[in-house]
Amino acid sequence: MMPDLGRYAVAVLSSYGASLAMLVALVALTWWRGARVKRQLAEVEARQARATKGEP
Amino acid sequence: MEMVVDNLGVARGGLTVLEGVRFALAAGQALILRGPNGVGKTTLLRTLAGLQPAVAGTLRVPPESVTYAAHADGLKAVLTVAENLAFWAEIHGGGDVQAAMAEMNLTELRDRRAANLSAGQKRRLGLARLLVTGRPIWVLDEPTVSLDQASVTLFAGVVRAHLARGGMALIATHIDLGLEEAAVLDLAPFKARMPVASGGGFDEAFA
Amino acid sequence: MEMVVDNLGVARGGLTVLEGVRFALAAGQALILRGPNGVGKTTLLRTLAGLQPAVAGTLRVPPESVTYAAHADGLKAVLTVAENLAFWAEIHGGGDVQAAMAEMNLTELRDRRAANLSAGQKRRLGLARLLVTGRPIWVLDEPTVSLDQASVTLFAGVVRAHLARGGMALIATHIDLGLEEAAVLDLAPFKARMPVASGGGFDEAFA
Amino acid sequence: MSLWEYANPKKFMQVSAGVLPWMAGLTGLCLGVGLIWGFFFTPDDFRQGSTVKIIFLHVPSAMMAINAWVMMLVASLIWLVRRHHVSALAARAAAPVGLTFTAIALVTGALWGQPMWGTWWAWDPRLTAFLILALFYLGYIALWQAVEDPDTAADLTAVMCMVGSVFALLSRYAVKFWNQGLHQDSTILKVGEKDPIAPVFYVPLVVCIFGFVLLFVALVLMRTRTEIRARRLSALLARERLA
Amino acid sequence: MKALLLRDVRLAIRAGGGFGLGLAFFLLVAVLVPLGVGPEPATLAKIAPGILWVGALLACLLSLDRIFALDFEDGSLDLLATAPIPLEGVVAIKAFAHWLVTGLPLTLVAPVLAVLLNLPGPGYLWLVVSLLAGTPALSVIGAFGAALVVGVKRGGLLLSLLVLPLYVPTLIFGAEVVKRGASGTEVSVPLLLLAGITAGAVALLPFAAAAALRVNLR
Amino acid sequence: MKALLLRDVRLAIRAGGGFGLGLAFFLLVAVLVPLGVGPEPATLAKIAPGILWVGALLACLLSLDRIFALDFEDGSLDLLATAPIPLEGVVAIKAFAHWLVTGLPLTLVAPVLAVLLNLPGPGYLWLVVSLLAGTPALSVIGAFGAALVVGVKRGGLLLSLLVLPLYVPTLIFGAEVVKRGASGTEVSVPLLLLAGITAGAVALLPFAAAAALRVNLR
Ligand code: HEM
Ligand SMILES: Nc1ncnc2c1ncn2[C@@H]1O[C@H](COP(=O)(O)OP(=O)(O)OP(=O)(O)O)[C@@H](O)[C@H]1O
Ligand SMILES: Nc1ncnc2c1ncn2[C@@H]1O[C@H](COP(=O)(O)OP(=O)(O)OP(=O)(O)O)[C@@H](O)[C@H]1O
Ligand SMILES: [Mg+2]
Ligand SMILES: [Mg+2]
Repeated sequence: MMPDLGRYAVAVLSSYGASLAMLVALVALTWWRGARVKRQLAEVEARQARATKGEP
Repeated sequence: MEMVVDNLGVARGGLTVLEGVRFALAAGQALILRGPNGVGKTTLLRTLAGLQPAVAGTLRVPPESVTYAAHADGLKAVLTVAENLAFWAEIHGGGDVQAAMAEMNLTELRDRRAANLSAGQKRRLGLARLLVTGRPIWVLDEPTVSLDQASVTLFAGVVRAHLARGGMALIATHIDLGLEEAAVLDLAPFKARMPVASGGGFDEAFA
Repeated sequence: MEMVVDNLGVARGGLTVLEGVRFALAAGQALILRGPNGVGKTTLLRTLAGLQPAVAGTLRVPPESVTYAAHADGLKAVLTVAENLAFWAEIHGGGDVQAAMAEMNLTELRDRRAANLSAGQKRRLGLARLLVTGRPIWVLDEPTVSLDQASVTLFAGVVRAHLARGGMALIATHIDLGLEEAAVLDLAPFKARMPVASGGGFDEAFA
Repeated sequence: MSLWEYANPKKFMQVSAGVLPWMAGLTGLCLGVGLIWGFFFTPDDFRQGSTVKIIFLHVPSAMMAINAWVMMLVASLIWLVRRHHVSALAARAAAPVGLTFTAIALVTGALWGQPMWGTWWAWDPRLTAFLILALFYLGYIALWQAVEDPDTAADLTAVMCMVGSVFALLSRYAVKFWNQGLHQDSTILKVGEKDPIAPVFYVPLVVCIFGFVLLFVALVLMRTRTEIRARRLSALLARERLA
Repeated sequence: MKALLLRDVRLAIRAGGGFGLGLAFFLLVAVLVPLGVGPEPATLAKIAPGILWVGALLACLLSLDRIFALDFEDGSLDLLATAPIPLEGVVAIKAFAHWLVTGLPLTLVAPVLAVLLNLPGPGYLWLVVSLLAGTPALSVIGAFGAALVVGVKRGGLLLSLLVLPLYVPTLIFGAEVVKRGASGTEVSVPLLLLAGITAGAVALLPFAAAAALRVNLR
Repeated sequence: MKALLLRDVRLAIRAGGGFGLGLAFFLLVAVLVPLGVGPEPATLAKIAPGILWVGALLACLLSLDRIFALDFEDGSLDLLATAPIPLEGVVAIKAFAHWLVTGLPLTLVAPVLAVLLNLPGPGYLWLVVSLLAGTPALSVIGAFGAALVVGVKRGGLLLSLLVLPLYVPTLIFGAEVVKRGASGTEVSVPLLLLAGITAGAVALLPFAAAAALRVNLR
């Protein structure tokens, strides 16, 4: 299955490896921060909704 | 010459802190602003001085008539008292430095570098700057911090003389300045009401 | 535990500003320092805190018992209220952060970064630091600047509680704190006389 | 209904929530097909051998690195002129994506350069200009992070983006003037040249380029949504503070 | 305006103001590089134009944060913004003052340091000419960067990061002029481009800088 | 003490703390020098050890003023001086924190930048080793300089001037290690000397720095 990369195998494989690693890291970071901010916002909104309902 | 503020809203850090502020100030009048810590006095004064835009309402001030004094009083430590004042006088087209130093009791310190003044002496120098600008509207943020009692009285006298010359003054302060003729405006009633958080609305977050 | 100051002389910028200062402070007592601007209050307090040497007289203070609070209150803008206090508590061997926040009415603000506090809230945090150091002698330079009336009263209560625990306090201030039990020392009489220039003597210039 | 309505945060959140899953799926499809095709099912080039496979990462990321900056420039202009918060936040969201693409282009280029030119790095104008672009990205991101107030940060970064674009162009001409390079000129978009890329490489390359475009759009949408939420979060917290 | 220029120059000259420090830094770079690189005259002669320009640029850079930050911290900038002179004028004057106390002295001492780096003879004239044509751009671009970061505490490093990429074209053309001058070839093209950059920067950047300042004062 | 170290590192990492900017500056120097000097690989390879060390040194230098100045300005330093830990310990910890957030990262990215400057193959290992051995000295010497100028407003430039001469021995031996390593000759003598400088600086300078701080607080 693996194509024969000849004497350039290292260059090609490390290009793919490094690029995919960077892309995955970027996507993971994006995802992770997105989920965290979404959760925090939900918390604060719930808290404030409770506060405004509770007070008056 | 008149300053008119109508229905003014001011914001700090993207949030409106005061709204519906309304007053008018004519030549010869002073207004003292009061309010608890964090109500927005500094924010209001910076808006009136033209350093930040108002978020609502109208603000009518004659152009180039306001001078502002905050905690940081724009003194250069390596310049002497006289040099500091002379600079601001020249920038504003030549006020009388000698007279200003005499009025704020700084004549003896005239050749002392600002670095070597005590906290209160520095403050006096900062206030003397108001006189050399020659501008009619003084906007002052807690001007008497770290002044002793004698200096507070001296300063009240200077403000009174300024009013008598047809000037105006807007002063935010926590202490009593002894300016009985000045009107007092409490800012607490103008505190902005928080809009109720409506679930899932993203619009008001950017107000 | 006692603090004794006898015939103390303190200098600023190479010039003696106060001399012959004399007082004693026992556990549970407070002393309020008064005096006009530039008389040398800040200089005296820094000397008592051990930040600069005295030029004359004796100063008997138990070692590692003084904590000093000036205008700059050592807060890190990017740390939260609790983090700021926890740092100073750890440095001093673990004071009670929760209790300090409760006493200075900061518990609600515990996770807010110091950058986002108003001037008065910041000051309260700076004063809460005194509590976590666990040190008995508080040396305070104009501690109530920019506090509103309610916070001043709160602070007076905290000082009183500290005294009741056997602490001491030395406070330089221009305003009335409402601490009636504290002794008051006016520094004006201790102002250093300028040495008369005796022709050709170079000694006193280096004093 | 005008286009500007999408710059309203609420509208944007609604629309992007609907679009995003499709976008993500399409991105995965394009990138997967393009890269697998490129890596497994293309022949070796007669001169470059198997290194030609690097082109499927190098060229799309290089193109998108530049396009991301252009998008940020446009978004900054929209913010300065119409003051739509979404566009300022979109510019902010795009910067790290652009920086990552720049890094990928640089790394794959370096790894390609070793067998082809016998060196990891040469001060060729194209390469140099790219390095400078990376510096601009770094500065832009650092400025966003350093300034506390979000609107102030948006204004400052927008001004910086505009001035920076001018100087980035100037730098490009300057480095060309300075040195003739090794790197080949752009041929991808010039149809009908005498020496075009062979179709066996061209077709998967186009698929990959599409994949990178979609990836960019999907990531920017996602990050913009996060930025909007973060902005609302800090506004709600600040409001709590004032109350 | 004249008062502002005089004040800025005076502040720079008084103790602690930083005048002369830029020069000293330039000197240090010119000394450190041979120490690091090694003493071979041929190598040094080759890299002299580039190193001298990089040194001038770094010396300029290090004094940038004084342009506005000090005035911002002590409140002078608030007061200048409400004073009866346009903020664009303030920026231009302050950049000019910065050039007077760094760019100009750098230009004047550069030939002396060129001796340390073994610059070939014909290069000296072009070194001075290129610095004279290029350093104003460094000051103006730097003033723009300083205006961007004026609200950031101890923003020196951030300032470097923002400003150095903007310095690239100036550096390339400036060093190219010296290199060509040193090897006796025609210098007019890079020199004209250098002058063009300076002219453009001086004409346009004060407006951008004033806009950034207004935002920061808000 | 641990609390202080944690706080300093945390402050450096939080937004605006300047972590990463030192790296960016190092990158900038590594980019600017070739832009000024020109692209010939042979010339670059020759000057690479020196330029990399000069770059690391400048990057270190620019973040020095944060060591004490921020704490001085906000009053923390007064409080630390009266706290129950010796001021020498405070200095040592702060220098260590500075090394953790600048010297160490610089060492780690240096090989990448060496690619830009075309450093010959065998030099990479010795570049990392020499930086690892030398950057602690840079931080400690820098902390001493920072303690000297802590009362000076925006004293960055003055600080550079004071500290750079002190950096000269470190620079010479450090660059020499890399040069010898790159050309495949014996490196042990300069490396030992470099380590010796670091050991001496770490052992003695905290005392000098603490003394300077005490004077400046007075
Ligand atoms: C770090 C080094 C490199 C950088 C930063 C770089 C950057 C770029 C850029 C910006 C493009 C333009 C994409 C576009 O707009 O069309 C490009 C295209 C390209 N690069 Fe590189 N490159 C590098 C090294 C290399 C190397 C070593 C090779 C191969 C020997 C190479 C081969 C190509 C090819 C074949 C293209 C497509 C050109 C076309 O036909 O459009 N690059 N590169
Ligand atoms: N950078 C900021 N971001 C968000 N909110 C802020 C910021 N700075 C101040 N605030 C908040 O804005 C409000 C108004 O602040 P302002 O400084 O105008 O109050 P003030 O009336 O002058 O208070 P003081 O009497 O303490 O000086 C305060 O509640 C404060 O917490
Ligand atoms: N660096 C300096 N060099 C010389 N003299 C100085 C220096 N700093 C302050 N002084 C002088 O020393 C005296 C004492 O200053 P100090 O700050 O102790 O006064 P203070 O009582 O705290 O005044 P304030 O109430 O205004 O704070 C003042 O007269 C001041 O002019
Ligand atoms: Mg206020
Ligand atoms: Mg005082």
